[in-house]
Amino acid sequence: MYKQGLFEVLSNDKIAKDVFKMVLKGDTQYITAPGQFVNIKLDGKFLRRPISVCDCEDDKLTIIYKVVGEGTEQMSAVETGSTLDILTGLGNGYDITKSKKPLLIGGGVGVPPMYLLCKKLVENGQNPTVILGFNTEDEIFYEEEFRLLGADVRVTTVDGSYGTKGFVTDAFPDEYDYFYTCGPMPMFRAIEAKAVTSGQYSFEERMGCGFGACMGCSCKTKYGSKRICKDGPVLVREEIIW
Amino acid sequence: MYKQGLFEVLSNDKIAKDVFKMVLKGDTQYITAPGQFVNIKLDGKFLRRPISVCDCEDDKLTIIYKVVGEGTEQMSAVETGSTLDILTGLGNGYDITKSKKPLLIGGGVGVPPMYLLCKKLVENGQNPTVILGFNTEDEIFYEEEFRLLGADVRVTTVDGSYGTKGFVTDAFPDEYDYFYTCGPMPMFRAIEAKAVTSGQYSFEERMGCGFGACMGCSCKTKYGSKRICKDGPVLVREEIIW
Amino acid sequence: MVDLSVNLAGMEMDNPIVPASGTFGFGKEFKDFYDINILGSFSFKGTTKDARFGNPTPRIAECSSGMINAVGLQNPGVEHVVKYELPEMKEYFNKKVIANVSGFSVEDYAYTCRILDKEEQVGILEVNVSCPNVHGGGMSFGTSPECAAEVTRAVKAVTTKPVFIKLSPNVTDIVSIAKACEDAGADGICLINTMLGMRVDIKRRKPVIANTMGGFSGSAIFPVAVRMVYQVAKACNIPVMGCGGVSSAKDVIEMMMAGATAVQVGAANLVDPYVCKNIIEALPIECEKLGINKISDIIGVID
Amino acid sequence: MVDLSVNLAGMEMDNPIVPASGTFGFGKEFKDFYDINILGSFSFKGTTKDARFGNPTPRIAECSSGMINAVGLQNPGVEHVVKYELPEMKEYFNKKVIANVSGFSVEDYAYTCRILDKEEQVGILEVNVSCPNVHGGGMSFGTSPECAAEVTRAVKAVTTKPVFIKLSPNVTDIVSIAKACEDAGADGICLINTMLGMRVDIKRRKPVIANTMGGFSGSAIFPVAVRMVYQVAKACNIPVMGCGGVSSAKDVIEMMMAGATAVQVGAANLVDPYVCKNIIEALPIECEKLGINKISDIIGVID
Ligand SMILES: Cc1cc2nc3c(=O)[nH]c(=O)nc-3n(C[C@H](O)[C@H](O)[C@H](O)COP(=O)(O)OP(=O)(O)OC[C@H]3O[C@@H](n4cnc5c(N)ncnc54)[C@H](O)[C@@H]3O)c2cc1C
Ligand SMILES: Cc1cc2nc3c(=O)[nH]c(=O)nc-3n(C[C@H](O)[C@H](O)[C@H](O)COP(=O)(O)OP(=O)(O)OC[C@H]3O[C@@H](n4cnc5c(N)ncnc54)[C@H](O)[C@@H]3O)c2cc1C
Ligand SMILES: Cc1cc2nc3c(=O)[nH]c(=O)nc-3n(C[C@H](O)[C@H](O)[C@H](O)COP(=O)(O)O)c2cc1C
Ligand SMILES: Cc1cc2nc3c(=O)[nH]c(=O)nc-3n(C[C@H](O)[C@H](O)[C@H](O)COP(=O)(O)O)c2cc1C
Ligand code: FES
Ligand code: FES
Repeated sequence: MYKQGLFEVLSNDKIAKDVFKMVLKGDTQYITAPGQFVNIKLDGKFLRRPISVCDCEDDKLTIIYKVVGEGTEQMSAVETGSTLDILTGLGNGYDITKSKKPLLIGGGVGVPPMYLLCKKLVENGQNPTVILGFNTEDEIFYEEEFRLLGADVRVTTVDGSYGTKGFVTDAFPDEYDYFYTCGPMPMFRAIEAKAVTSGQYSFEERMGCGFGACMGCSCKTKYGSKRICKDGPVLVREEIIW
Repeated sequence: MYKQGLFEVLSNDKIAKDVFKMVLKGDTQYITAPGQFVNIKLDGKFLRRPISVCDCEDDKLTIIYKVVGEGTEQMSAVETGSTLDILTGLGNGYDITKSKKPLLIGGGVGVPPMYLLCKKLVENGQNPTVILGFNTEDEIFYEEEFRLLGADVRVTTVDGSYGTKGFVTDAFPDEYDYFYTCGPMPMFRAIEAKAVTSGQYSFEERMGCGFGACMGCSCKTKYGSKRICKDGPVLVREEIIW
Repeated sequence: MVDLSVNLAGMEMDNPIVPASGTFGFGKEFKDFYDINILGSFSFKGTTKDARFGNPTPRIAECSSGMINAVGLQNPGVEHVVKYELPEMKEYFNKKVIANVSGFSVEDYAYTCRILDKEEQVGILEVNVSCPNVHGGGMSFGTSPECAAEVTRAVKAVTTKPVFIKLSPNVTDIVSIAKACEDAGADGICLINTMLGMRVDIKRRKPVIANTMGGFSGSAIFPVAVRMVYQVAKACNIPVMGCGGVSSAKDVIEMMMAGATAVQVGAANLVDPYVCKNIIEALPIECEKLGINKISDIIGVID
Repeated sequence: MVDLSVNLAGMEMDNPIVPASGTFGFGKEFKDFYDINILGSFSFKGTTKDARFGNPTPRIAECSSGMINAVGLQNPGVEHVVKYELPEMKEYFNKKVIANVSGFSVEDYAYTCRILDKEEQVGILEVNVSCPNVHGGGMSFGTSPECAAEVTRAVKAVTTKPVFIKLSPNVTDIVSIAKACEDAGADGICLINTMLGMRVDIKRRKPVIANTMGGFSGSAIFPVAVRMVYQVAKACNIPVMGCGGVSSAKDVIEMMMAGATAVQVGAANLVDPYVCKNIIEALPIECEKLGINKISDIIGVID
């Protein structure tokens, strides 16, 4: 189930280069799984902007977004105390019943959905290993937050300015029985080449509605056409056509 | 000369049925004559909204507007402390050099420009008589303000709920040597039928630019075509084609 | 109480509000937001003879006051619609529905309409002639009076249900096309479909839409829609279903005054899923302010 | 330093920014806001053989992200323009100007262009074929390839200056019309003019515009303009001046990538008189962000 609601902005702070964290207060009851997303209405923009749920606890919703265009630029200027019109409860989210020793891989702004996922897995005693991949040191965020959840956290940077030099695949642990990932396409391709278990990928697509009505976000899978917004954004490794 | 500028809203209060008074702070140096107007940009509206200067003193600009549609509705919700993008110094304004005993006639939201005009005439010792015409009592505003300027003020209401019952023409003084007016067309027609002197009328027209560039507001006069926004809004009685 | 009911080519509707094809799916996604039985009716996703995946993604681009889509008529095909979608729909929508039909040849249209003609739930067949005519050099059926009339005749021959032809606005002379449809037996005209538009991603130096161009809709196109509704309603003697950029009760009233008997709401559903509900709730209030007791009184009141 | 210069059919311009005809008068009103010599050029108010008062008021209506105008080509006539406006303009604008010419018969166009051909200040003749052809049943010249070509030939015969034909977007097939103009000798194409639109005043139950319909422009029409610029630039071998809904440096870059050599800014001037100045100042910054050193490199880079 999804729902439109008004959320109050509690904070909106820069946490890394071009990356902002926004904490909102409102009715979060429709957010039921990590990996779901919300769709945000911005003044003067026609379409809403889809952003993953980073954390959700009681009536507080946390999102992390990167400024890449006009909409996210505008979001970064939203003031504390103002109100945003948000659709919540969108997308299927990750299925967390699949593993005992999961590997979580977040790249860039693919990191945020890993946080709530990690939290849930830790709560379930599933002992996640987390790899956070960035290009360079000043892009890094949330390393400490993941550690505080009690996860085994590894950070990679492409230029080696922090953590392991290289791609997320250069920090793969020896043991994992399943993986969850969100991030850019090149990272997905590298994971696809290296990963030895089943897993779940979270995809992005330009969206019209975000709740399954317009067929704007369709993709072909081995089991037929799926809507990224409603049947996804999370697809299991076995169904994906690369 | 005209100028775009940012104005801070100092107050925005309801002063009569559907009528609001807004006081703004900003660079008013381009406002040089009573009867000029400003053109206000509103979020989400393409065209600006033209509103007469009601008062202008130092860096303070006062406007009075009636809520009649979406734009003015939005204006009525503008909060103190916020900023508006305004073009100032628009229109020719009234020529106040023409008379010793002028009659000022304002009808409804045609009243506001009469205020600065009255002030200037009083300052010049020109002893104006002011007639303010409304439909009914709850629409009346600014009677007291005109009195405080020291003018002879008469109020008419169509339904007789306050002041003289009838139209502005029912309150004409015996003596006046010139008139200035702003208000609705039916009032202009009544004045045209009754007035015995020369005078100046201020007209309204739907505007594109408000500063003379688009020819959106042209009207025919005895001396050729004129732009209400630039060659007007004030036209002298002798040139008007009714 | 304001009477919102209208009669659209024989179909009695509680109110004139109809979500537009392609923006409401088969209604399923919206029933989670509100009870869609409050609608006048709705037009379901453009249905073709065979199932279609549609165009590659990205299919969506943002514009000032609007959006571009290049979904490319993704749909499960008419057999699937009749076998699965319509029976399922019965459980959450108890009114007559409008069946939006697309095709790439005259035979396609006739084939699909013949099947849908048997469905009791379908109140009106809405024939979208904005699709490219594969036998006609790829220009859409809706760009020539002759082609549009040919489709109209072919469809009328296979159904007894009212047939509305849904026209494309990307034409020089909308009136001649509407009249050709009327002369060919159409029971009504629906307009407008999307305008052909394009956006460029200046960072990637590529069109935003994978298919380069797409259908532009949303409030931005409202003035063009009102103009065409007005022109067609004045020129034809069959009812017009207005569509294009409607997002408020005032827009509905404006389009009806211009000549529309019913009014479709498209892209606005995607950004505000409650928009049709809000419009239906606001309509009586706006009508009262304007002294309208019976909404059907205002249809085409403009000279 | 980003090189903003472009060469438009032989006219060297410091930058591609050109205020569009009808939104900039003869430049007089804007020189009080900023020094208009910073512009690439500007297109002055549509000029006709005889003086015209234009249409009755109201001539203006507001739309989402745009406006409708029905000014009706009010202008003092070409003799007056040559005798008073151009000499006066020399005092505040020292670059070549674009002369926008309208007419109601082929002879009108030729008459006006012949006079303007002699004016040294005029760099380009921009021939607006969106006007109704009084000898052709009132349809505009721009709606048929034949009529547009006829106007092009008549104008080319009376001038040695580059001739741009300014096309109307209210057509089924813009490419065929642009190509007909190219074949008839046009040196360039300018597009788009306004779209035909309409608004209704629901309180008065009348069209907002006294003339019922009018020309719809502003950011709302940008996607249609980009699409047409792209189509025409791909199909023709003469330069395209893009126009329609441009209001930012990014819009300019988008339109140039779609195929425009220069870019006109219309309605945006009316609401933000500084818009062209702001665009010219922002262009180098936006170009730098996108790795563009020479703006002419991006003309038509989209496949
Ligand atoms: C399910 C999902 C979850 C996402 N989660 C996050 C997140 O947690 N943090 C984050 O920073 N970003 C996230 N994104 C990407 C984010 O939606 C885009 O970066 C954002 O919409 C860009 O908006 P803009 O106005 O700044 O960019 P513009 O390029 O100006 O946007 C223009 C249009 O394109 C769309 N668009 C642009 N880029 C993307 C994209 N990558 N994916 C989808 N639509 C796009 C916009 O929504 C808008 O409709 C997510 C996307 C999806 C689909
Ligand atoms: C020179 C001048 C001075 C004015 N001074 C005042 C004043 O001091 N106080 C006041 O209350 N009103 C004044 N008006 C009228 C005021 O501009 C309109 O009431 C206002 O623009 C309506 O905007 P809206 O969005 O609420 O209405 P809408 O009807 O939603 O507006 C739609 C469009 O029509 C235009 N429009 C609507 N009504 C008028 C009108 N009467 N005149 C011109 N344009 C109109 C709007 O500007 C807008 O572009 C003046 C008008 C002019 C031309
Ligand atoms: C995502 C999307 C899909 C559409 N699919 C169809 C379709 O299948 N058949 C059709 O006739 N029109 C289709 N349309 C056009 C709409 O029904 C409508 O005519 C158009 O969008 C204009 O209305 P609007 O401005 O309210 O959106 C689609 C529009 C959108 C936005
Ligand atoms: C008020 C107004 C007057 C116009 N007059 C003319 C004209 O005289 N000649 C012409 O070719 N185009 C005229 N146009 C069209 C513009 O030049 C331009 O082609 C159109 O408005 C689209 O651009 P825009 O969206 O940037 O406004 C006029 C437009 C407006 C808004
Ligand atoms: S975005 Fe509309 S169906 Fe996915
Ligand atoms: S409103 Fe543009 S000239 Fe008067």
